[in-house]
Amino acid sequence: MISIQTEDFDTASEYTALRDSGAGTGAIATFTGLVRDHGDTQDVSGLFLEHYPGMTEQVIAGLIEEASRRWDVRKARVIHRVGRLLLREQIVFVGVCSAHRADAFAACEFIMDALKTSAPFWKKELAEDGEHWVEQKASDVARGEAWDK
Amino acid sequence: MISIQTEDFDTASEYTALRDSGAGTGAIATFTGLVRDHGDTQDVSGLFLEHYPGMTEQVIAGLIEEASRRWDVRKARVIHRVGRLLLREQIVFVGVCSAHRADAFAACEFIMDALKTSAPFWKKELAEDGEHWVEQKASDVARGEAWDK
Amino acid sequence: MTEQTLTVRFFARLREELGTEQLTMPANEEQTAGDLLAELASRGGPWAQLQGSQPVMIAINQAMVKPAAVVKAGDEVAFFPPVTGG
Amino acid sequence: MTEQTLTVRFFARLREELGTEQLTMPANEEQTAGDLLAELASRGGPWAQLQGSQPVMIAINQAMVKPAAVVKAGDEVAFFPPVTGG
Repeated sequence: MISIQTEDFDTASEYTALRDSGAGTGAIATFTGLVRDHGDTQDVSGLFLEHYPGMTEQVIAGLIEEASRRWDVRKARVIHRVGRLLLREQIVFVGVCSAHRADAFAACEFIMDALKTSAPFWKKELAEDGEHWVEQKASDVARGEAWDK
Repeated sequence: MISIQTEDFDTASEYTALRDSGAGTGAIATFTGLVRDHGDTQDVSGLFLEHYPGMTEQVIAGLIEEASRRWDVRKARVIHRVGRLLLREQIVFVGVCSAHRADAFAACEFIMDALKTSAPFWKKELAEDGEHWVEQKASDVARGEAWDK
Repeated sequence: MTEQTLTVRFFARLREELGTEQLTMPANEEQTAGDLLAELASRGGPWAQLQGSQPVMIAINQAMVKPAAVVKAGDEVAFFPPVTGG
Repeated sequence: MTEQTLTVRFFARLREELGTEQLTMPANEEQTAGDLLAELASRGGPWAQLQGSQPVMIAINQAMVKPAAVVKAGDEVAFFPPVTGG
């Protein structure tokens, strides 16, 4: 299940839903991304997140499908916030429930890495001296490509 | 922080504590292991977990230290239950809070993998036809060793 | 005869710098996304950056494509900077 | 002269099959964990498995060691099957 939303999310209820994934569940891996309180520049007070409605959901659904082909995935959940976010707020949640821990870890990390390079979200940092768009990191591109090997 | 306990644990409060790790926190990775409802044999009704008190805590503290040398780890939390556990109950929780997602994932998975091959816990499956000790899996040994490369 | 058109959308930094969120363009035969990009860049001013040093990503009907991908009448074509979510 | 001893502990399947959780043994000079294991195995019966085909893991004072590790008076030596937690 995929949610793109301006509201915050509750990881506790997400975990409960993942855990209730029927027979054979043995492993739940989750990842939560937060707005770090010092970004690429100083004096950042928050972020603004823009996305491409419709395409975002399609891309993430494709990533979950690919993860499910490559690993045992009983349930996967992705939440990504958009709009204005303050420092330390939650941005993104990826949770995967699997029979085995290796699959849970791999699928969760794959979805998160691939999301960073293929899902149409853009971050703008809001600072005292104005706003500026965040540039894509080469390390993120490299991590995304590593899964193709 | 490390807890070895017979009681169940609440991942929600663990997540809240991890999230409250001070400045620079950007990524939280968690893993929860559950008792799968079909184990190595059929008709398993639950597990009994034995451990070596004292040594267990020392080994896990060493794993957290090693993870903290290898990756950015702001906070790490390990909970492992012992005693009698029913099917679908939570067994183990590993949570890592970091500045960056790659570090959070790596440290969390490393601690979990290494725990499986070096922390003195032993599982016994409780079945209708009696009890039997679980054998160590070659795949777990291989995963543990892979981190040394 | 109905005029054949396609929709072009811009996001993030491009949307802001071009001052344009969406526009409608005539759809030509055998036109690629790269051709569209060149046509828009030829408007000059901020539009020139569409063929500048900064990479521009392209989606047709909400799926990522290369510049060689063919665009047809009715398509939704989007141009945007490399993504930075998560 | 105080007798020099060491504590030996068993866990999990070994604890059950040997019917022994803990015992006290005399500490000899220049003795290794492997020597202790051989001495215990020589008791025969279920004890023979300590040198059988199943691997036995060893800890001295709660740290994992190889059979060649030296044990001294006062040490806590533990023997147990490969671990299966998590």
